Amino acid sequence: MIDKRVRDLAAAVAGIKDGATVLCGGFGAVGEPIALTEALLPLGVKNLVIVANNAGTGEIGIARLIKEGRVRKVICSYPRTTDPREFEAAYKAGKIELELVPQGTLSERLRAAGAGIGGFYTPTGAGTNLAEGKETREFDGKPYVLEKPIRGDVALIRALKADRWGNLVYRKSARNFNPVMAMAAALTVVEVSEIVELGALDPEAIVTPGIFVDRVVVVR
Amino acid sequence: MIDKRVRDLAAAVAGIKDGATVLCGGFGAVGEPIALTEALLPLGVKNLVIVANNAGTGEIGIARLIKEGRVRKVICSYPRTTDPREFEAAYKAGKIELELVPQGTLSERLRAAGAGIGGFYTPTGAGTNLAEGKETREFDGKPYVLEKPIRGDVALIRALKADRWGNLVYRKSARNFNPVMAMAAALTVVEVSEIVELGALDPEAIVTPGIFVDRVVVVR
Amino acid sequence: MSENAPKPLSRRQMAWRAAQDIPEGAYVNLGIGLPTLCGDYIPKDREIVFHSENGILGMGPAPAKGQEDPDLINAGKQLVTLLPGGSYFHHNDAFLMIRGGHIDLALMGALEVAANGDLANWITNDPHAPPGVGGAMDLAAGAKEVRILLEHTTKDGAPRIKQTCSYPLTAKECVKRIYTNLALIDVTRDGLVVREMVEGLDLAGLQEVTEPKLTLADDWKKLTAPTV
Amino acid sequence: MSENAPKPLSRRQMAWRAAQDIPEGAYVNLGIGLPTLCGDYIPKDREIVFHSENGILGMGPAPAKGQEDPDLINAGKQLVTLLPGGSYFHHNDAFLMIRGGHIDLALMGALEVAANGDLANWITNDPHAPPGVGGAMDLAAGAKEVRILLEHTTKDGAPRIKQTCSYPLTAKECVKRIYTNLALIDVTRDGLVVREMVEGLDLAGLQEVTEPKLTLADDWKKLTAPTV
Repeated sequence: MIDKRVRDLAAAVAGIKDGATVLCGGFGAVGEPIALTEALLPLGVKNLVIVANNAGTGEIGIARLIKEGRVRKVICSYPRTTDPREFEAAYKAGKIELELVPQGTLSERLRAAGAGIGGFYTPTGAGTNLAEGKETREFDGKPYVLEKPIRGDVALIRALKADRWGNLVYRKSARNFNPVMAMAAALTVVEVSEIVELGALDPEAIVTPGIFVDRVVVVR
Repeated sequence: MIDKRVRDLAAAVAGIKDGATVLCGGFGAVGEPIALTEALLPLGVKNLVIVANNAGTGEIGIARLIKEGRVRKVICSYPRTTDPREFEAAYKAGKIELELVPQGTLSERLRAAGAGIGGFYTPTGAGTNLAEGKETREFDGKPYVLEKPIRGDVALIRALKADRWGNLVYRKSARNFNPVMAMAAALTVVEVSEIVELGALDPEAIVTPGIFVDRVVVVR
Repeated sequence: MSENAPKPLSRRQMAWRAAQDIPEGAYVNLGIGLPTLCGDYIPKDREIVFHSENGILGMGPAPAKGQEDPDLINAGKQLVTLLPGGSYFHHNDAFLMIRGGHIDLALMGALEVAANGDLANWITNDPHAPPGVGGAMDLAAGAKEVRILLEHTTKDGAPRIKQTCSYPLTAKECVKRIYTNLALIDVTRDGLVVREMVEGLDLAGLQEVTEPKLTLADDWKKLTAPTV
Repeated sequence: MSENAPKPLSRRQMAWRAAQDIPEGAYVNLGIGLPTLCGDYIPKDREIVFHSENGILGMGPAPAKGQEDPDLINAGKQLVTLLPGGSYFHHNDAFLMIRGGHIDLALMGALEVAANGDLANWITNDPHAPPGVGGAMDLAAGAKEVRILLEHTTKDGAPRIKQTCSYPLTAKECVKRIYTNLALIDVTRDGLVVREMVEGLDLAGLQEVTEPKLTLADDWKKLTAPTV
């Protein structure tokens, strides 16, 4: 029987290693897998590369990992955090690297990893600082920048409901980066409010089919 | 008031011109917009470029356009048709061009048009006849083929339900190419079984948001 | 500036003015800050679909008290609502809409705009703060039309409409229209064309606080807005 | 062939044999024709998720009479059903799953397989028929593992497992395992390794109908299948 449910947070994050590239869903704190992210602390992992839209909010989730010195690098579109500014403090102290990626390019690079695309040309960023060092090429007279996939060793995702096959639905704007990150990692771990019976989710309305999901844990 | 509903098939296809690139949804006859496709006949347009997974089924839809000599070229993944083989007959007679594209590449080229991607590298087809004349490039030691967007002048789509904003839901495997084609054309026209009140479609389960849709017509 | 002291628009009046130009049925993305205020001033008879890059179409106004939903926020992370006909989707589709040219209009704030429509709105040259770009480059490069709202000058009176941007660019040649507290200016192939100016300002006065050469449209009007 | 005439598997027996190797919990795409039959022979205690490139996961068997739904077909355009836990999605996501390496196993038919795992299964050299590729190239290039079911020889007795494919390729070096009516052969870095052969066949006999050099695995077994 296919059963992706795991007992607790420790089982959910088991096996994640030092230096892992960790995709963290959410837009600000909405849809952020805070419990899973903080479960990396007792696991003891360090030198993490965090891929997320933001670099943590307040003192929780990614911000806490940064505060505890577990993060080597952040790949994100907008690292300005609300107080206390854990990322900014670490950044100014030269203790953390930043790769700044436009939000749509971040999303598309993650999708490329999930979709088996080796690279793609986007108009975003052409002629700007963020295209420096990247190949630029014209198609139909318009400049495009070559961007590469961002693949995670693990994706930490928050959803509303799951079933034992790992099918997921989300809630309102808490969907955000979660579905595309679920596709883009070798191991996808999901925290959900509720697990429902197989067949209870409408097959027309499943947003993330279970094929992208490895482990599901309930976090109330 | 935004109202994308049109009265009849003639209004739905009005303005489509000779030589247009027409994206036609469907996989075989399932989800094929047969009424819209056949509405091109009384419009009198010719020299059409049809983009579809197949090159028509039986004597209806695309097959009928081919039989009537309206199609200059087909871009598809699988043009073998069931009897009567309208495409095969035209092809053998040298009356129609064929651009054969692997099914996933077809879908991805359409998405690229919809997503503003100038080109992308796919592993599909590398080292085969279908990559001849295309740039091939290695990423991480694996060969990829550069593929370009396919943009439609018009997309003809079939869905289950729509509202006046053009939001769409589909039915089972009749979804297939329809959502990606809806994104990829300058004008997207949809035939649906039913139009419902604005707000009647679940916002969590809308598959094609109305932003991609221009006209909706009921075909029962 | 002319003798008869001109009366600049307030920030809310700038938003009001930009809102009047949003056409019926348009799909519109409002940038964080000043552009977001435009949503408050859409003429009542127009139906506009607001897009948010975190996965919403058909975004409505702020929720009534007691109706707040923490899972329903806009790109500025303010609580919002969903109108009937609205839909949710993931970030990748949200940016597909932007990059693919499906957004009719992006209204954005700016640090500077150049004579050729170059836009700088994502980073100052402050070495103390980490840079943040968000969705600005995607919107500037991808929307069908980009219009900018900005104070005509800095607090020190220096022009923000420049011959060439001094700050790093967000996108090249993307801006089509500029709403300031003093004027409404179009970026055209023939340079910057002034369509509207506030009462008490003449072209010479406006030119004084604008770096590139301005042309006055033959049918130019007074830039006015109600008290909002 | 050896004196003691070997008894080749029937097509349904080939499908049965391939089905026994599909592991619990695998995401599997079954090609049109012979591979589709594998779905009928999955051991009852295993839960497998079948993927169809027209936008289905969790595909079930053919519908009972009276339960047919014309909107629910597989890639071969046969009527199917959906299991509890199944889902529908669009073609682009269906091929994202394939190209992105999310499909654990693709079972496909073939015209020819080469010693290095090159696959030819999309086109003959017949100039009379228009070519059709469908999803074959995406599956061959994208699935985590590709296994092939094919008759060991053509109707004329010529080998289908070749040193180099004579037909145009579907993908290079993608095949990992071959199920034929005579043998089960793995494509390894050290060449083709025979894991199973039918009763009455020895390596020399199998080699006679196979172009590239075969090696017999130390732990090779008899290739058997029940009457199905």
